[in-house]
Amino acid sequence: MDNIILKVCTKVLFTPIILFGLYVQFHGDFGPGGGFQAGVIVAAAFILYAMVFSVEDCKVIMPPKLNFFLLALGAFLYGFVGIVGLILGDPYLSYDVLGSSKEAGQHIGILLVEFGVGLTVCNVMISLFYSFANFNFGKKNND
Amino acid sequence: MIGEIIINAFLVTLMLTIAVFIINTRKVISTILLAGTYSLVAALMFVSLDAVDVAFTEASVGAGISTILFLAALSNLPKEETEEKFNIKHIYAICTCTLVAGLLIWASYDLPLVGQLENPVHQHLAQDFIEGSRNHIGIPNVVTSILASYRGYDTFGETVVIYTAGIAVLVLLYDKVSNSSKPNPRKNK
Amino acid sequence: MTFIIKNLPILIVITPLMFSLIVAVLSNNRLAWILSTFASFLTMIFSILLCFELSNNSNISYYLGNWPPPLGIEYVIDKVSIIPIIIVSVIGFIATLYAHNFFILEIDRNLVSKTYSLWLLTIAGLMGLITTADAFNLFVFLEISSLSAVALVALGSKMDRKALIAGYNYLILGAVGATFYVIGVGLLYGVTGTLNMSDLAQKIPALGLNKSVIVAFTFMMLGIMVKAAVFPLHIWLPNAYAYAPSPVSVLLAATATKVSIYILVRISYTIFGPSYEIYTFESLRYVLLYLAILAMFAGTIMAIFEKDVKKLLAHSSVAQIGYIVLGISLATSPGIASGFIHLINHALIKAGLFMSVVAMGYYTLKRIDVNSITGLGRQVPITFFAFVICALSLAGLPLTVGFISKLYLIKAAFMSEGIWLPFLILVSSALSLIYIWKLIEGLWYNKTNSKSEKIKELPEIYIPLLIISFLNIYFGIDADLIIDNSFIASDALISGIK
Amino acid sequence: MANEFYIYLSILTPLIAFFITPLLSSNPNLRDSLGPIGGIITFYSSLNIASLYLNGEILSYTFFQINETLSISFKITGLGVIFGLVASGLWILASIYTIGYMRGNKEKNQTRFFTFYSIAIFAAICIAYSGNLLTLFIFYEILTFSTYPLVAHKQNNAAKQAGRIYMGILVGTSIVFLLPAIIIVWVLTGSLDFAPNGVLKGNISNEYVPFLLALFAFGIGKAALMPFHKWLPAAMVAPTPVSALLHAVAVVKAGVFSMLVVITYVFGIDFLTETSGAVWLIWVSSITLLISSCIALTKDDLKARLAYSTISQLSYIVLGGAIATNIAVQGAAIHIVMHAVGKITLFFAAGSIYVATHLSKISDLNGMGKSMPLTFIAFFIGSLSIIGVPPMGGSWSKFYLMLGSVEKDYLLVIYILAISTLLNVYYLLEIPAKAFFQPKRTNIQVTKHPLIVYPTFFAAMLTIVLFIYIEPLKHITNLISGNQ
Amino acid sequence: MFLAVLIALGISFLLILVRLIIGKTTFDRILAANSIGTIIVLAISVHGFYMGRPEFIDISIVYALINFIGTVAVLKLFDKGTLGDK
Amino acid sequence: MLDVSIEIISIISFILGAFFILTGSIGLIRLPDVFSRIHAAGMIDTAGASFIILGMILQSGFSLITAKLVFIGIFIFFTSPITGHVTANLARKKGVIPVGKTKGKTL
Amino acid sequence: MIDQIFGVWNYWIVFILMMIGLYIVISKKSLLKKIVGLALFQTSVFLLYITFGKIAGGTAPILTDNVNEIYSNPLPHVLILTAIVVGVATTALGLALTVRINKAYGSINENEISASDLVEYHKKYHEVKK
Amino acid sequence: MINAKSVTLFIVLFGFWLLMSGYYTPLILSLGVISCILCVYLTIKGKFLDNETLPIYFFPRLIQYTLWLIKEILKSNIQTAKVIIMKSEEPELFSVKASQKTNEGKVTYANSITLTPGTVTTQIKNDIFEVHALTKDFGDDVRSSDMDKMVTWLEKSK
Repeated sequence: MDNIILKVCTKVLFTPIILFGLYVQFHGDFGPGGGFQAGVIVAAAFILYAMVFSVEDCKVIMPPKLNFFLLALGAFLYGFVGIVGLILGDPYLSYDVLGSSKEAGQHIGILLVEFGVGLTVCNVMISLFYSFANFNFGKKNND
Repeated sequence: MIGEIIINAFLVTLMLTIAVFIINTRKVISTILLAGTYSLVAALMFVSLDAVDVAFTEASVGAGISTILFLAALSNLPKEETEEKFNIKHIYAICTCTLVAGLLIWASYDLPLVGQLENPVHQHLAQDFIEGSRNHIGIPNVVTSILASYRGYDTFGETVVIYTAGIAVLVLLYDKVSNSSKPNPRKNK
Repeated sequence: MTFIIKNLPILIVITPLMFSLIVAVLSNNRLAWILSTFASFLTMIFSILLCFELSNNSNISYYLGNWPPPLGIEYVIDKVSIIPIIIVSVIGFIATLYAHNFFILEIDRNLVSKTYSLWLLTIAGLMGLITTADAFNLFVFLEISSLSAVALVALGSKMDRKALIAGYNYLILGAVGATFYVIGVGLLYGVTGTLNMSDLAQKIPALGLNKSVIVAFTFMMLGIMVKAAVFPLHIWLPNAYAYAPSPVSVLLAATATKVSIYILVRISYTIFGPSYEIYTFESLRYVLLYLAILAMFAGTIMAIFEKDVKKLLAHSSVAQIGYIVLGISLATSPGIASGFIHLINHALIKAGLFMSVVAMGYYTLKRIDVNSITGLGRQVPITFFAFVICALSLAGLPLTVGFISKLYLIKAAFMSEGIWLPFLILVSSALSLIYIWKLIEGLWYNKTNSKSEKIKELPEIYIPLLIISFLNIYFGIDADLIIDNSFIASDALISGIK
Repeated sequence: MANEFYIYLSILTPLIAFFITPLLSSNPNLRDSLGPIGGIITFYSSLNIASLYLNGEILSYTFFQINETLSISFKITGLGVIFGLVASGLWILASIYTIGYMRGNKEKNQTRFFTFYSIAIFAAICIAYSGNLLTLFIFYEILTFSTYPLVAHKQNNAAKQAGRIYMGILVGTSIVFLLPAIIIVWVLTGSLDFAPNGVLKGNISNEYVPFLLALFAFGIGKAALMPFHKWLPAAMVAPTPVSALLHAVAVVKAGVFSMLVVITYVFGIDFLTETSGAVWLIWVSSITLLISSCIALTKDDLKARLAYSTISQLSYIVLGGAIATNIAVQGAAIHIVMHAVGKITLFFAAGSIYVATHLSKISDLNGMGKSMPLTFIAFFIGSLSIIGVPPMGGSWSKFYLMLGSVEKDYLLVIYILAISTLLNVYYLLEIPAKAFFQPKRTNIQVTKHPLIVYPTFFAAMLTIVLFIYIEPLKHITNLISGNQ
Repeated sequence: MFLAVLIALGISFLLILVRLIIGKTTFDRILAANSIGTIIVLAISVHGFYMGRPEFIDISIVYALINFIGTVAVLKLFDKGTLGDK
Repeated sequence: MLDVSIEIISIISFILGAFFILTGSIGLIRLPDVFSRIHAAGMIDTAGASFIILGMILQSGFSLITAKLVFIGIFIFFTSPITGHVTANLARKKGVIPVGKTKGKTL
Repeated sequence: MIDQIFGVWNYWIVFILMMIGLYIVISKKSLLKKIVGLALFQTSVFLLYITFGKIAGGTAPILTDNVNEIYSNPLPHVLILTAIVVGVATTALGLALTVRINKAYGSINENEISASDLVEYHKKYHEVKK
Repeated sequence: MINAKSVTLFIVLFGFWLLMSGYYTPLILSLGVISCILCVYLTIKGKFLDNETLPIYFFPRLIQYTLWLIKEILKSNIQTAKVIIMKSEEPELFSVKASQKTNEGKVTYANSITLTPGTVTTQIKNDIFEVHALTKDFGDDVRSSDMDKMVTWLEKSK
């Protein structure tokens, strides 16, 4: 969309949206919010950028390879936190052993886990947008 | 709380209206907009039912990302549905749905009334979660503590679901042409 | 080692899951395959260890996140769930071993590692479905397995565009089924306030004749029946199996519906068993019984008239699911046991059949249909041999596993329903001979095939193929293992009711 | 232990032949010699088994247990001894004959042919010595499947069609009727083992006996009871040695053998008599007997005529079982042997006619007797044996059958036997009569192969020999029906 | 008081919904959808005050955000026929 | 005293906000074409939203919520003209003809 | 009284909403519309769960210092959070398939697609027969 | 990389964070810092950290302008409401010339026009704005170019 207003405003809005997303990410303990929502908001910023400028421009900020790597990394992080608990002698996904006390352990665990969720959700959404937006539909039935 | 009831009833009816309109729209874009609105109202409903986290998610996921995905997909799809006459299949569908709805409504006579404190749902586990979140985990958002700790495995599963969807779409919409050429950043203005 | 033993119930799920996350980012296809094979091998080892572990105690319960059950999610592995666990892990391993050549051929080169990721996710999802004892967690894993399966099915679109439609239908029906299941769970949750299966089982009897519980039961069963492809809800299955990439057909045909049937049993016996046997399950049992009979005939007849071989096998799967459900719907110990026996055996049979058929497709580089298989049997003797063994096993000839299952099924049917039911079973299995014979005969004759192109078998495919055909024969001869475990499982279920 | 060695030997010999034959495909002489050698070894061990049986030793061997009540096991029974002897003995003859036939006729795919030939024999021997119904059933099916490639050997459309009928009827009946019958027996008694006086007595209420017997009778499609007889004429598209050995000896005899086994060792003769559960079977077999004889009359194709003749002769044996007296069963058992020898003679002859002249229509055979006298003399002798004329072996069995029906006062059966004998005379003796006494019509080139002619003649002689040396046979058959 | 505001918002919601449904041009629909978004943003905030837990304003922010992005997406689709580059 | 006056002001601003929103939505229905309706929508976004937010700010006292409400206000202020403009722009581009007269040279 | 009506009213509307969703899934020919229907169906199910969790006069389950506060049940919220994400995953996958189907068949109407498949089938087997 | 712009952006963002957060524990604060750094990094990576994104030089006169704008908005809102209620609209479409030099200035002007209900910028081509007004009065307001002057004044604040 070659609309100057939109472009300028998107540039202005981009960082606050992401910051807001990260805020939601890290304040999930205290209020509504958490990994999914944060992931979606951050992804929304990228999607907005990709729509107003172009997907190629957005790929400069978030290259597809990195995107894909992070996409897997988020879920892996989640699973890995569980495995750490496993190695330290508790059942899977038990956070008690992660910190000095049970409560601290739970805090660390929840933080990490939510981060993993956020990472995956965000990158999945971006990746979905990349896929859909740039799917080459060719000449056939383009009405 | 007569106010709550009014709000609730209003929103529910509103959703019903929107849903009925969704059935008959043939312009795809209107369908999508209406569906987005439906999600928005549902989210409002969630807020009024005290489910702020759900409302948050429904707003961002249901109304936001889903709509954007629909629109993104629509760029590769015909924008209008082909017309279709009322036929036997519709009657069949109506019968099925009426039957199922009847079954559910029949079941609703034995469901606990909405919002009563003595419902089994509130008696059995809820207090344990709230106390546990206050005393054992120590974070104020009970939903987060259940989500990430008590039922952390569900959430893990759900992360994997979204990962699956991501990878599946990636695989399905894989485009040789666009992936072989290196991204060439356009000049920024 | 004790660390592994202690955590076996979760390890069988997270091993494929975590590996799938690693495999996805690899760019080397062969490495991805090796890792996947390793992951499925580990899973198999863990399952077998679990099997040994289980021989000492009646069930193993595992608290995820160290939260006691009604609060947290619980994993329970008992004598019943070990059966599908073993099926999924063993077939999963064999199929993974087998998959590589096909994926390279049938899927875009750059997507192979991601495909393996989806593949492992399917296995992990199925494993999670089996092990979980939480009604909602089950839904999550249902979705993991079905979404990844849908994607895998749709990947067949490189070979045939119908795979897309098949995947779409699978997705929509599966999602509707899953939503039905969720509605059922929701209603149950509404009246009991819990999601843990054993907790539910404790709370439901106190509710008495509660309409919500009955409807919840109906909905949960309906939802799972879609996934299990019980007769009128099976319409997604033939196309999905037929147009999926070859190894996916093998995996899904051998495991996916089996696991769903296991869940069907779990729901009806573990959750509702203690209370609803009398007025819900009894009537539902007859519904299931008649559906199963219809499935037997409909599947067989569709298979007889089908030209595409993979689709033919898929139709036959519908019929075979009918047999399994029939056994389960008898609701007696021998009946359920026979259902389990056939569950195991059919997994072996169908895996073998699909393996050999898709191998033939691989050799000839085209879709295998009744016309194009003529004379193929002599050019690929080992594949043909495996095919014949599995096909005869499907028909239920003695010395194969199919015979054992049919034997026990008929016995159970005879004991609880009299002679008419065994008769119907036998008629349908005789009908199934028609399509089996059509295939064998077609493969054996060579009247029109062009001698110009020489078809070679691929040694890599031999090993899994021969393992499967060996298992088909071996368990037909030494059936004690399967029979005993099935009876133990069914007794455990039945005793749960009383 | 040493005695059980003979069971192994008799079973393993054809099996080994099965495995070795494909390996020797490059050396036809060596490959072909496997048949006679194997036959001799098997026959030798069968003879030993027979003598052990006569000495009263019960040989049995459990191959493996499937579960507590199911197993694959072997046990020597009187009927088994007879059938084993027949199958192995005639294998010697047939294998020699086959060599001649295959070479004379220049058939393709000889290796495959011999391979499946051995596995069929293996299955037949296993049926003979099987110790329970499950084992019987398994090898029954193996026999069906292993003979399929033989039937459809020519791999043309006719063969395909015939193969379908063959498989369809045999496998279909066995799965729809035989298998449930076996399972019912299993459910009722908890065991499938054979017992000298039957296992069902006391386990089943009397009114269900005819029903269960019907499941068995129609389930054993190889016994060619009407209406499930179609496969036998259809299978005649096979090369003649196949028809000779399998459809005169191994397969059909396996069918009637199974019938007899079921009647004597599962139901028990006394039990059947007591409950009159087999009366209907008498009439069904009688009708089969008459109708197939009539059909045989109308057939011009030599092999087809022989096939229908076989159907009618099989019904004699079923009839013997159905009459359910000791003597009738004895007669039926003897008829297994006699008919086998007689019919193999006829088929050998038919085969040698075909190899020599490529003629298969009876009407074309006019006057051929002079060009191939030995063959037609053999045919004549074989026919007499089938008809039951005294110097030939076949007379004994008819005699016993008559005795049995007299004992039970089934006079109608005697009439039927008489009528069918007359029909036999007509449709069998017509052929040598035409060959010897009609003028030769066309100039047909006759090429003889010694390996064909001599076995044929030898088989014919055997019918006479058996008439004389009937005693051991009688002795064994006496032991069958619980006279021990 | 808050209830009154909510009711006012509800009424205007209905009015705008009419516009959304009757449409005329798609731009009308987009406009209406956007306005509904604004209304809901306000409604959620007011509802929070009404229920006495106003600290969940974050939801409104997300709404506003999503509403904006959604509108941009629809408009872009109209402009280019796709959300991507091609 | 202060409390009461704040209360009164907030009520007034709520009333104003509600008025503007209602008027705006009526305008959305009544006005003749897209371009005119954009003005009505703009009214909802600006006056309506800001008065209601103002009312809430006054209600909430001074806390973090105030900040968030201000953010919402700013956000709406920021995005409203963008959507309005882009809609109008597109409607022009796609050839929707505005009701009323056109003065001077238009693009 | 009004509590009674409200208590069941909510359920009923939710059930009817579900069925509208289901109706769209079953009856509509457009593959895209089916997905919309599915989303509708799922959203309505979420409402059912959340309705269970509501306590009249309760408040959102985010703890405050006030000890006597009644909180609505948080468990359904967690379940639905999960379910929403699952729902969007399903939607995304469905859309991807629809897009691919449109590319392969040139239509997303069920009838047209099956018609085109039928044509293909006949072509294939007629050729074989000839 | 680290220049005045990025530091300013960081400070603005961190202020934003502090206002939002309300939890001032070391953990959350450090997370905030990291988040802000990440955001700044992304703008740098996307190469759009420029005057358009962050028109710092507007700041001195921004408050005054905003207040003026709010006054305008209020005024025109009341007028628009009047128009809607009276149903006395007579829409018109016309072009004006904008005197701003920079993109951010033009955007501010266009947005200001749109923000005041009654007038909407429909198209922009270089410095010609096409405006749609609800009535002639609104059109006259724009044509009088008060707003244009105000924005230019804001733009020239550096």
